[in-house]
Amino acid sequence: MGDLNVAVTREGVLRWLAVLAQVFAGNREQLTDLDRAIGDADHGINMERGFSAVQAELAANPPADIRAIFQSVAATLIRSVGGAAGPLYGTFFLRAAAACAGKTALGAADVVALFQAGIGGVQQRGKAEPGDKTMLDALLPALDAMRAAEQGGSDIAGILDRGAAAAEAGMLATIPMQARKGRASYLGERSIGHQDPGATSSCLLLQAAARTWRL
Amino acid sequence: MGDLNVAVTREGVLRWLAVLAQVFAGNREQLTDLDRAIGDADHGINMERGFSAVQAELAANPPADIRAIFQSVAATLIRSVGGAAGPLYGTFFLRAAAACAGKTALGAADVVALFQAGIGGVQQRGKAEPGDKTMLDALLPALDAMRAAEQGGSDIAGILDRGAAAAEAGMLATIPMQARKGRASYLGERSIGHQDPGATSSCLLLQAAARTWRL
Amino acid sequence: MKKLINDPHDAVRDSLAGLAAAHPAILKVCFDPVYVMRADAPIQGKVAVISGGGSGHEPMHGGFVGRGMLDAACPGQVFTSPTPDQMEAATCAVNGGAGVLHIVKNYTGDIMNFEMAAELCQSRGIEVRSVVVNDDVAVEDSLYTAGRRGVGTTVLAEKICGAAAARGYDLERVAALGRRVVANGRSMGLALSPCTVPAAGKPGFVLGDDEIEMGIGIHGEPGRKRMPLLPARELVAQMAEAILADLPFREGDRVIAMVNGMGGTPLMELYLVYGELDRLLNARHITPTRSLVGNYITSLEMAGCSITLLKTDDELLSLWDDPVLTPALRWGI
Amino acid sequence: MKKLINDPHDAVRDSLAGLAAAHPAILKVCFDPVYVMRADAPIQGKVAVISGGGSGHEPMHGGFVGRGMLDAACPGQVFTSPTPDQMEAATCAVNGGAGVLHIVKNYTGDIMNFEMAAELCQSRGIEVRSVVVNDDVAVEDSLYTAGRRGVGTTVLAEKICGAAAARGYDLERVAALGRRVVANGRSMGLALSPCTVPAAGKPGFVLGDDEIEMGIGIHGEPGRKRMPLLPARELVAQMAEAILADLPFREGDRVIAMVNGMGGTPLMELYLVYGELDRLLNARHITPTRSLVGNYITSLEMAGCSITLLKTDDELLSLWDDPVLTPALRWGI
Ligand SMILES: Nc1ncnc2c1ncn2[C@@H]1O[C@H](COP(=O)(O)OP(=O)(O)O)[C@@H](O)[C@H]1O
Ligand SMILES: Nc1ncnc2c1ncn2[C@@H]1O[C@H](COP(=O)(O)OP(=O)(O)O)[C@@H](O)[C@H]1O
Ligand SMILES: [Mg+2]
Ligand SMILES: [Mg+2]
Ligand SMILES: [Mg+2]
Ligand SMILES: [Mg+2]
Repeated sequence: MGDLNVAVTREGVLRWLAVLAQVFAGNREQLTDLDRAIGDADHGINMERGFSAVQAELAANPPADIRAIFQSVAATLIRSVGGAAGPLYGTFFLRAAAACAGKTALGAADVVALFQAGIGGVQQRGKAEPGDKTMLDALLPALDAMRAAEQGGSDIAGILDRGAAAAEAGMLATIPMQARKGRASYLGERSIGHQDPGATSSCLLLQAAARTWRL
Repeated sequence: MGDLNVAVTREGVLRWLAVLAQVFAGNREQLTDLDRAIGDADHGINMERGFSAVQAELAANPPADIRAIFQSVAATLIRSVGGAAGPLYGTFFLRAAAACAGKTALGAADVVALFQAGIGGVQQRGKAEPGDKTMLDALLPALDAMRAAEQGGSDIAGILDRGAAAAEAGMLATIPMQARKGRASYLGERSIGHQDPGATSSCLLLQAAARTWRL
Repeated sequence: MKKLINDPHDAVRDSLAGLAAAHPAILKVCFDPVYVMRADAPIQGKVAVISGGGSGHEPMHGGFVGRGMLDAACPGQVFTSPTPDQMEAATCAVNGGAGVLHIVKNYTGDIMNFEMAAELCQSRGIEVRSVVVNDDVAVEDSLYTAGRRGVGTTVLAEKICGAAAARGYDLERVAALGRRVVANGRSMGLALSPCTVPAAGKPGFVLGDDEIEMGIGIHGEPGRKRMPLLPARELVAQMAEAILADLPFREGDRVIAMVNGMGGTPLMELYLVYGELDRLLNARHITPTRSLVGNYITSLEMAGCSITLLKTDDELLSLWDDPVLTPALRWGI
Repeated sequence: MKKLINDPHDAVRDSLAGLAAAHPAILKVCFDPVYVMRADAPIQGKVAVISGGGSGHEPMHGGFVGRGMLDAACPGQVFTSPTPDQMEAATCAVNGGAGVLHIVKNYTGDIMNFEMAAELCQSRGIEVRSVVVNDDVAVEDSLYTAGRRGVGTTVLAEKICGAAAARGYDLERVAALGRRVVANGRSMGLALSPCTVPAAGKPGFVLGDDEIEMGIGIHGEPGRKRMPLLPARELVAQMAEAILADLPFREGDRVIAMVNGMGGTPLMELYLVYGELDRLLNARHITPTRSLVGNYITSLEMAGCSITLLKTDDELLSLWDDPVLTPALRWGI
């Protein structure tokens, strides 16, 4: 199940989360602008608030293992993000935590299982379908790509790279979609032609993971 | 008391009021702009409303003589203008009416007496002094000039011409004044450098008179 | 100019028609001349309390007509004082034989129009007393000017005089009480953005992107100075200091504190301002015993706020607490 | 962006501190997590009624906490739904043993956060029922979307459910009543100007000089269409027609009619709009038996208004008339 030298460890996960805090701080305006077009202009603000709160909480109460980290992240996102993104990303990490129970490091298959659990949680919480113009339109293609990569024997870095690439394609594919879930759905046809903010933040999440484990 | 051919008659007064309605309609913006700078941006609106109401009332209930005309004008201005200008110009015409009691036409001295009564009424109602940056700074110099012209033997057209010229000079002289009465006084030193809207409407009133009887 | 109106010239009338339609149990509106009166006026034997002024300050004054507050209100054109015939008609309509109090804000136009109305009413044999509100500390007071503008204290004077009249105070006592409220009330305001008189079609003044007008009047008249926008805490401190120093208010004083919105300010900000004011007063050991936060004396859609403090005593407080039933102020009924 | 705040990040907290300072007899504010609760909660044996949502809609919901209305309100960040820990803490704090009703506006974020909170509360053994308000006719309803937004009917549902809880209705009955209000209430709004979320610093959308957004949401979400500003009479007709056709409302119906300001609209215009609405309803032989005109569910400083009509019956009307004592809605006490 992959070389343990390139496995996902507690430290790697913490690095990923630190990168995410930077990424969402740096993309605060971009995500908010996307949400201004078809939502309520807060997605970037929400994500930055959430992931900086995650940093503060992890520093204050360092969790012992990967599962505890994800539990802490979930709880922090749930109580600090609000809106649609809070419960969705919160549920993602809650399920991810469950998938990591009893593990001190994750191999390639574990990483795919982690994302599968997390993305399944998003789907269950939000009840969106592919094509509804939501974060799932980035997450589901990413999951498919990662699953295929893992089955094809890729290492973790390769899996995450493929996932990030698929997420990006999925994110771009939201542009011509008409939203059927979330706030953008109130716009009907006027939601067409805009990139979904949640798909964008999900893509950033995967790109950050790829970058973290590529190094 | 002057040639009766050039005397002020009922018809002349009605012509003057018709001209005033046009003049205040035409200067609505200018007067309002002046009032915007040091007041509340309504003087032109007030004057137009008042003098168009005067036209409507005179058409509906044509008064028999000059005195009755001025009484009608006073009552109409008082109930339609509001603000500071309503009571002031209303009192002007109320007193002017009293000065015309029993007269079917006015000679030069009557004209001066009319303005003297009217302007005295403005002074009594508003308790302003010369130099306070109010309509009185146009009206009082005009009265002085008209009195001098009459004593010098001018005819009515000449008297009104001199009055209008003095009113204009008085109006311009309000520019460097600091307001001590009315809404502009709240501005303190910031009222300096602006022409008083009421002095401007008073000047228009006299210019319209001069034009009416010059023809 | 973007406004929810039909024609600028009908805006006041159309709005009053809506006020009447919304509150038929409380008030009715008479047109020609225009005034708002209590649905059950005149009340025999009760002193009647009347106010009036230019429109555009809603809910003042029409929204304060009703049990325990005003018997009638005379709305003028937007930002233009009403005319004597309105006050005369309203005074006659609500006079219950015990005389009528006119509450007048200190603007030249209002003063003169109410003066003419009072003369007309007296000549009809109706006793009229007037209270002039001049509480705006933004304006330097001076014998050589028109004096201070009347602003927020007007709302408090109308409530307290209305309560006194409802209790059966006679005309002299209600008038004296009104003067006592004026003597103990002080206000100051600021504007973040201008407002547009419907008939004028463009803003009464212009402010830069980060500029505010400190000491603004309720008609968009310029105030003490233009200055940069500061944090709310500092703006509140500037307004409150000017007010506190003026009366002066002292340690141990109990006050009614009003944070008033100018029409375009979100309630979120008004409560934030109240929080800052409350903190400042408590630090001075001045107790805000009663509060009023909201739009009470506005300037159309202007963004900004004003603060009014009224130093109270047991009588004023108890009159304040008396029941009131008007469109804009209601409790105890 | 010009706002009366200190720091954009503290705006909600600072404002809540002011709310608490202004109304200590009615409510208190807890921080960490943030919620507003009745000063005298929990009331043993009474069903508790809770609502919550993004901030920026003041007075909703914190201004509706008090006797006869909400037991608690959970304010989120500006325009961002509150988080489950807030609702959980508030629910525990006000639970008087008879269960707790959550009144939720139909936004994906609100729904999911309240859902998570309800799960947490149930697992603590507190009975929770939820009523989802989705009354905005501007949004085409469809099984394939998030459905209609919850707007003005929320205010009416909070008042009526609060009254029912005060009367001693049990949880199922209060919840059923809430659903009946939702089933009979419809709203639509428009915007003349946008609003700016403090933390975002710039307007959520841009409108041309003569352009309005018909069918605007309360977060500045775009509505049905951009269109030119028309006379108020025509705008009211468009909104009212959409509302009336939807339920549909019929000749002989009695309604509670709310004309709500979006935060930056002068009361003068809101009453004018009410006048037009009243005229239109009367022409259709629909009776506006009760009215509410003012800022009740706002979008920061947005200019514009919304209309809400609730078809009533004797029970709803009598619950509406029951006493209420909150910062923003008060009568009978
Ligand atoms: N039901 C849903 N399932 C999955 N994702 C959703 C759903 N509803 C909304 N989203 C995502 O949430 C994003 C918006 O998040 P955010 O702006 O933080 O919340 P809000 O819409 O409450 O302001 C959307 O761009 C979309 O990707
Ligand atoms: N006390 C006064 N005596 C004479 N004229 C005055 C007095 N107060 C104000 N005015 C005049 O009235 C003018 C303003 O009139 P207007 O704008 O119609 O009334 P308002 O100030 O009530 O809006 C001022 O420009 C000034 O000339
Ligand atoms: Mg959003
Ligand atoms: Mg003026
Ligand atoms: Mg005026
Ligand atoms: Mg949001």
